[in-house]
Amino acid sequence: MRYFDARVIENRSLGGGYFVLRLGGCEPLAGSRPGQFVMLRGDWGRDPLLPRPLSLLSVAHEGRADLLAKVVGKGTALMERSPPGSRVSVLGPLGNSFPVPSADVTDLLVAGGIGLPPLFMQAEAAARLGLANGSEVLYGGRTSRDLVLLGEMRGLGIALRLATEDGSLGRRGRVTDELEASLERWRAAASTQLLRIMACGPREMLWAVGRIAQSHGIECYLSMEEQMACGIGVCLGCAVAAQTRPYRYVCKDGPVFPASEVMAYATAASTSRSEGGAQ
Amino acid sequence: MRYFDARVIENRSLGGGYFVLRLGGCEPLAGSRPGQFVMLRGDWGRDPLLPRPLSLLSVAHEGRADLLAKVVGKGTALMERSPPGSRVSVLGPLGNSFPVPSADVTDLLVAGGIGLPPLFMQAEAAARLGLANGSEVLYGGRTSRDLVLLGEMRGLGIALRLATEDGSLGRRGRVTDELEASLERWRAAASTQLLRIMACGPREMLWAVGRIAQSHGIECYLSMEEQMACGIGVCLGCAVAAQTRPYRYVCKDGPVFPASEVMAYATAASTSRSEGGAQ
Amino acid sequence: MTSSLDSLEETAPALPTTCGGIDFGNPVLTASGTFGYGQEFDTLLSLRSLGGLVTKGISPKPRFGNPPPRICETAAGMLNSIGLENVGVEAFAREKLPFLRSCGTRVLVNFFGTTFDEYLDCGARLAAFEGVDGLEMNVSCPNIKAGGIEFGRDPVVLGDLVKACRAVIHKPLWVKLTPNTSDIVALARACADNGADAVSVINTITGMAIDVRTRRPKIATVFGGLSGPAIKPVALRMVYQVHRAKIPIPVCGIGGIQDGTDAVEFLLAGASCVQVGTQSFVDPASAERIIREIQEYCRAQGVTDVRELIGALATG
Amino acid sequence: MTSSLDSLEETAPALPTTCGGIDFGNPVLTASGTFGYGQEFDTLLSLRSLGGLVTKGISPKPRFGNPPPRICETAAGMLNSIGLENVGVEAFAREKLPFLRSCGTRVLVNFFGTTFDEYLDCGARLAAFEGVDGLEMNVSCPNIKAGGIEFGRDPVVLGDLVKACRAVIHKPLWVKLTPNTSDIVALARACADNGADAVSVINTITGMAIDVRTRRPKIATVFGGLSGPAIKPVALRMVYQVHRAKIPIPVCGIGGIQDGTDAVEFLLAGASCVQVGTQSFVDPASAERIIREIQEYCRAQGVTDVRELIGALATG
Ligand SMILES: Cc1cc2nc3c(=O)[nH]c(=O)nc-3n(C[C@H](O)[C@H](O)[C@H](O)COP(=O)(O)OP(=O)(O)OC[C@H]3O[C@@H](n4cnc5c(N)ncnc54)[C@H](O)[C@@H]3O)c2cc1C
Ligand SMILES: Cc1cc2nc3c(=O)[nH]c(=O)nc-3n(C[C@H](O)[C@H](O)[C@H](O)COP(=O)(O)OP(=O)(O)OC[C@H]3O[C@@H](n4cnc5c(N)ncnc54)[C@H](O)[C@@H]3O)c2cc1C
Ligand SMILES: Cc1cc2nc3c(=O)[nH]c(=O)nc-3n(C[C@H](O)[C@H](O)[C@H](O)COP(=O)(O)O)c2cc1C
Ligand SMILES: Cc1cc2nc3c(=O)[nH]c(=O)nc-3n(C[C@H](O)[C@H](O)[C@H](O)COP(=O)(O)O)c2cc1C
Ligand code: FES
Ligand code: FES
Repeated sequence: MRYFDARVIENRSLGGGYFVLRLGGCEPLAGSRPGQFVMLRGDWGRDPLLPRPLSLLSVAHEGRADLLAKVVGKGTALMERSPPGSRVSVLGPLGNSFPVPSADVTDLLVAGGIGLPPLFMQAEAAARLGLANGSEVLYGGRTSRDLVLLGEMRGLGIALRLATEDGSLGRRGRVTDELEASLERWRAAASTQLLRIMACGPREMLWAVGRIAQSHGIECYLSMEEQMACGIGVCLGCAVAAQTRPYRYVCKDGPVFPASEVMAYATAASTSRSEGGAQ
Repeated sequence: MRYFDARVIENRSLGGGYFVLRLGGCEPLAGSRPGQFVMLRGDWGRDPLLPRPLSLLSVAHEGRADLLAKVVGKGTALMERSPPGSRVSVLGPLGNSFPVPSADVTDLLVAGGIGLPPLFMQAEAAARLGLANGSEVLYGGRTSRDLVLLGEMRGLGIALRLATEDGSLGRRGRVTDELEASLERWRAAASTQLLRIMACGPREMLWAVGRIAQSHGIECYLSMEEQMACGIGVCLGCAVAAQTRPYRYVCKDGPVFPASEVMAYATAASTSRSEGGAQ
Repeated sequence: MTSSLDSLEETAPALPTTCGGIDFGNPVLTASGTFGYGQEFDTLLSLRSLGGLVTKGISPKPRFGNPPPRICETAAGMLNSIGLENVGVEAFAREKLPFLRSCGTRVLVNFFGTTFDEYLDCGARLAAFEGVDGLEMNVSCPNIKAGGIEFGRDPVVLGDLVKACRAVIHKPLWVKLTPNTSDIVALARACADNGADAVSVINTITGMAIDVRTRRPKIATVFGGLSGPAIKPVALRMVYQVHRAKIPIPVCGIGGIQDGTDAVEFLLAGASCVQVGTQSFVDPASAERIIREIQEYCRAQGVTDVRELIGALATG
Repeated sequence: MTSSLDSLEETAPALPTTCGGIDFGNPVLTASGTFGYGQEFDTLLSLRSLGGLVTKGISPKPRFGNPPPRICETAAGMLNSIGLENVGVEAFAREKLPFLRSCGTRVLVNFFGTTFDEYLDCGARLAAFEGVDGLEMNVSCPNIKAGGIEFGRDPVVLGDLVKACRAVIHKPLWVKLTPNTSDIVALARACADNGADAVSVINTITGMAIDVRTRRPKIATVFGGLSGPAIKPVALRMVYQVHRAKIPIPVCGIGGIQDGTDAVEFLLAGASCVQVGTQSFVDPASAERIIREIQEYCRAQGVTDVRELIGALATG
C-alpha cells in the first residue's frame, strides 16, 4: 500500500453520470487484486475534505489504472469534471479481494449499478486465467443507461446476463431475479460443478443476494460499502455492524466479506441506537 | 446593482500570474463607471466561501465585461484556471467611481501592480471623451512582468510612464518616483492647467501618493482595498480606519476616497487595538 | 374546485409556520447582521418572499464598532468582529423603519445593550414602534458592569435579564443564545422560565485567526465570531439538545445554512423556523432559493405541511 | 567549521522543542485516534521524522465502540462517534507497544476510563511500560457515576481527577481539554493546579448532522465530535486564551491543522507543539510535510529556533 500522485490520462463519459477515469503513474497499484480499492482525492481544496473510496476497475502495465465511478455528490462530480492532466492523490491498493477464480468453481458475479468495478476486474482476472467461460456476470440497473462497459465485458468472453427495472435492456426486473433464474438453470442442468456467488451493489441488493445464496447453501462473498475517512484501519469509522464483536472494518477486514459474516447487519442496523460518547 | 450569472468567454493569461477574464452575460454592468467593482464567485463549492472583489477593467456592449486579476490565493487561482464556458456569479456594479475626466484638468493616473484596472478604465473613459492626451498613466511594478496591457493602453493614446523596482522596464524605482518626476515636469512647464491624481495599488504606495499630493496641494483620489464579505454595505466588514467617525466603508462609501479622508488611516492603524465584543 | 386545481394544491406544500408568537409565511428568515436593514437586498431578491428578516443589532445610542480589520475568511466560514456597530434606536426608527414597514415581510429587530438598563430602554422603545413584529435579544455582548463577561453565558444572569426585559416588552421576545457554553439547555431554560417567547440558536462561536506573515491577529480585536457552514454541526446539535429537553418555547435554528437541505436538517432537529446568515454574503439571493428548495423537498417527500418536519428526526 | 557549513547552519532553523516534560525533535505530533498505533503509517511517511505520535485512546479493558454509521463528512470537517473503541491496555502492551518502542519517535499514549478508578488503573499501568514517553488523558468521556456528564466539563471534577492520576503516574502527564465549555482557562488552570505537565487543546466539538432523506442522524449515536479545518478558529482561540492567562504549564495545540501555516498560527498563539489529526486522513503524509513547511517558514522569516515562535503573536 502506497500514497502517491497520479494523473488523469483520459476521462471517458459513459452517459448517465458514469465515467471511466484512466490514471497514469499508478505503478504502486501493480499486482492489485479484484475487490481492492483506492482512496482518491483531486486537487480541489477543502470541499469535499476527505478522499473518496473507489474500487479498481482494471490495472494494466506501465502504471495505468482504470476506475469507474458514478456522480452521486460533490466528490464524484469533481472527478467527472477532471480533465486529462489533472493531478490526483491515490492511496492504495487497499482492502482484501474476491477469491481467485478456479477451474473447479463457477462464479456468478452479481453487479448492481455502480457495484460493477470489482466484478469487472474479477471477470478480467478469470479471462486472464482462461476461465472466462466458467463464469457469468449478472448485471442489473435501473435502466439501460445504468449498464455500462458491456462491450468490454463481452470482449472478455464472459457470459453476460442483464436486468433492468424498466425492462429497457435485458430482463425486466432486478438482478436478483436473474440470479434466481441462473441458479434454476444450473440446478436443471444437474451440474456437479461448485457454484460461488460474488456481489457488489446497493445494500438492499446485497442482502437479497445473500439470502438467495443462503437458501441455496451456496458460498457467497459480498463487497460492502461504508463511509470512510482513512481507508487504512485507523479512524475506525467504517465499522460493519455484524453480530460478531469486535467490529469488522470495510477498509481493512473487507471490503469483501463472506455473506455469513455480514448478513447479520440487516438486523443489527434496526436495533435501537443508544447515544454514546464521541470518538 | 444586480446579482446575476455570467460566463467566462475568454481567459487570457498575461504571464506572471496576471490574467484577463472576459465575461459574457454582463448586461447589468452596462453604464458602470471607472473605479466600480464586482463581487465574483465561481462554481467552486465552499473553498473559498466568500465572493472576491474585482475592479472592472472594461465594460463593452453586448454584455461583455473584462476583469484583470492576479493570482494571490485560492480564489484568484481558481479564477485563473476557469476555462471558457465556466459559470460565475456576479454582484455589481458596486461602489463609487473616480471623478469624470474633464478638459480643464490633467489627470495623473497612478497604478501600482494589480491596482491597474480602475485606472485603465478611467483612461479608457478619457479616451472615449477625446481627452486621452490630457492625462497620463504612471504605472509601476516589481519587474517588467508586473506591467501588463501596455499595448492596450498605448492604443488608447494615453501617455504611459513606467517604473519597475528592478529597472527591467521604464524607470528603475517606484511609481511614486515617476509621480514626483511628472509633477516636476508640470511645475517646470509652469502650466496653469489643474492637476488631479487618482491612484490604486498597494497600501504603502497609496500613502506615499497621498503624501506627495498633500505636499503639492493637489486634489487626490485613492482607491482602497479591505477584506470584504458582502460588497453592499451590510456586513460592515470593510471599514476604513479614518479618523472620522462613523467609519466609512470601502464597498459603499468607496472604493474611491479623497486622499484627505483616508490618509489618517496610516496613523489610526498603528494605535492600540482593544479587544471587543463580536459582531 | 376543478380536479386539476385540487391536484395542484395537493402538490404544493403549506409553508406557513409559527414561532415565538409570530406567524410567518414560510420558515426562512434572514439573520441579524447579515441582511442590513432589509433595503440593501431589495433589488437582489423578493423581500415579500421571505418568512421574515432580522435587522442588524440595535443599541440605544449609535455605536461606531471596532477598528479594522474586522473580518476574515476561514475554512468554510468567516470571523467577524464588527463591534456591534449600528445606527442606534432613533436613527433606526427615522431612517430604516419606514422602509421595513412597507417591505411586505415580518420584521424582527435584533437589539442589545451593555447594561441591564440599556437592554430595557432599547427593547421597550423598539417594541413600541409600529412595524416591529418582534424583538430578538442579542445576549452575546460584554456586560460592562461584570468585567466584560457576556450576559448570555450565565443562566442566572441571563434569566434575570430576560425577566426584566419581558416586563417592559409587550411584543414577541426572542433570545439569541451564545454557543460559547457547556450547557445550551440551561440557557434556553433560563429564557423559557423567564418569559421569552422563543430562543434563536445559535449566535457565532468565538474564534481567532493569525496572519503568520505579520504575526498579528487577522481581526484587530484578536477574537471574532465564527459563522458559516463550518459551524452548522454545532448549531444543529444545540438546536436538537434544546428541542429534546422539551423546553416549552420554540427554537429558531441558525448556523451555516446554505441550502434547503441544511434548512430541513434544522427543522427536523426541532427548529420551528430558521435564519440564513453568512450565506447571504456568498449568494445574496439565497434565502429565496432556500424557500424554493424546502418546497421541492416537501414535494419529493410527500410532505403537505412544512410543520410536519419540525422535530421529526427519527432516532432509536 | 568552514564558513559554508556555518551559513548552512544559519539557514536551517533549530526545530527541537519541549512540551510538558518531553523533548521533541520538532513540534509536530500526530493526534490520538487519527494515527492508529503508528504502524499503520509506517509505509506512508517517516515516523522518525515526527516530533511524536499520540496513540488511539486506551482503556483498561478492550471496548467495542459504537454502532455504525460512525463518521460523516461536514463542511471542512467531519463528525465521528467511534465510541472510544480500543484494544485495551493488555493487548496494547502486547501487540502495539513493541513496534512503538522501535519506531524512532516520541510516543504518548492517550488513555481514559469511565470511572476515577479506571483512569487511575489505566494510567498507572500504561506509565509503567518502557517505550511510553508520556500519557495524554482524554477527559471527554462520559462519567458513568455522574449521569454521563464528561469528566472534563467541570473544573472541580477535572482537578480531582488530574490530582488522583498525577499521584500514580510517574511520567509526563498531559490532559486533553474539551472545547465544549464556556471557560477553557478554568479547565486548564484546574489541570495546572493539580499537577498536570501540559494541556492538549482541543478535543473535538460536539456536533450533529442529519440525513434529510431518511430523517435519521448521520451518526448512529446522534452526536459526534467535530474535527478538521472547520474548528481551527475555535481551537486557536482556546490555545491563545490559555496562553494569555499565563497558566504555568505548556499547551499542545490541536484542531484543524492542515499545513505549516496552520501549525505556525498555533505556535504564535502560544502552543509549544501541535498535533495533526483529521488531516492525516486527507493526506496521510501530511505531518511530515507540515514539518518541512514550518522549516520553510522559519527560513523565510529568519527564525533560527522554532521556539522563538511560541507565543510570539503581536498584539496591541
Ligand atoms: C470500498 C468502496 C468502494 C467503492 N467503489 C466505488 C466505485 O468503484 N465507483 C463509484 O462510483 N463509487 C464507489 N464507491 C462509492 C463512492 O465512494 C461514493 O459514491 C463516493 O464516496 C461519494 O462521494 P461524493 O462526494 O460524490 O458524494 P457525497 O457528497 O459524499 O454524497 C452524496 C450522496 O451520496 C450518498 N452516498 C455517499 N456515499 C455513498 C455510497 N457509498 N453509496 C451510496 N450513496 C452514497 C450520500 O449519502 C449523499 O446522499 C465505493 C465505496 C466504497 C466504500
Ligand atoms: C474594491 C476591490 C477591488 C479589487 N480589484 C482587484 C482587481 O481588479 N484585480 C485583482 O487581482 N485583485 C483585486 N482586488 C483584490 C482581490 O480582491 C484579492 O486579491 C482577492 O480577494 C484575493 O483572493 P484569493 O482567494 O486569491 O486570496 P486569499 O486566499 O483570500 O488571500 C491570499 C493572500 O493574499 C492576501 N490578500 C487577500 N486579499 C488581498 C488584497 N486585497 N490585497 C493584497 N493581498 C490580499 C491575503 O492576506 C493572503 O495572504 C480588489 C480588492 C478590492 C477590495
Ligand atoms: C458580519 C456579521 C454580523 C453579525 N451581526 C450580528 C448582530 O448584530 N446581532 C446578532 O445577534 N447576531 C449577529 N450575527 C450573527 C448571525 O446573525 C448568525 O447568528 C451567525 O452568523 C450564524 O449564522 P450563519 O452561520 O448562517 O452566519 C452576525 C454575523 C455576521 C457574520
Ligand atoms: C476519528 C477520530 C478519532 C479520535 N479519537 C480520539 C481518541 O481516542 N482520544 C482523543 O483524545 N481524541 C481523539 N480524537 C480527537 C483528535 O485527537 C483531535 O483532538 C481532534 O480531531 C481535533 O483535531 P483535528 O481537527 O486536527 O482532527 C479523534 C478524532 C477523530 C477524527
Ligand atoms: S476507513 Fe478508517 S478504519 Fe476504515
Ligand atoms: S463588504 Fe460588507 S460592508 Fe463592505
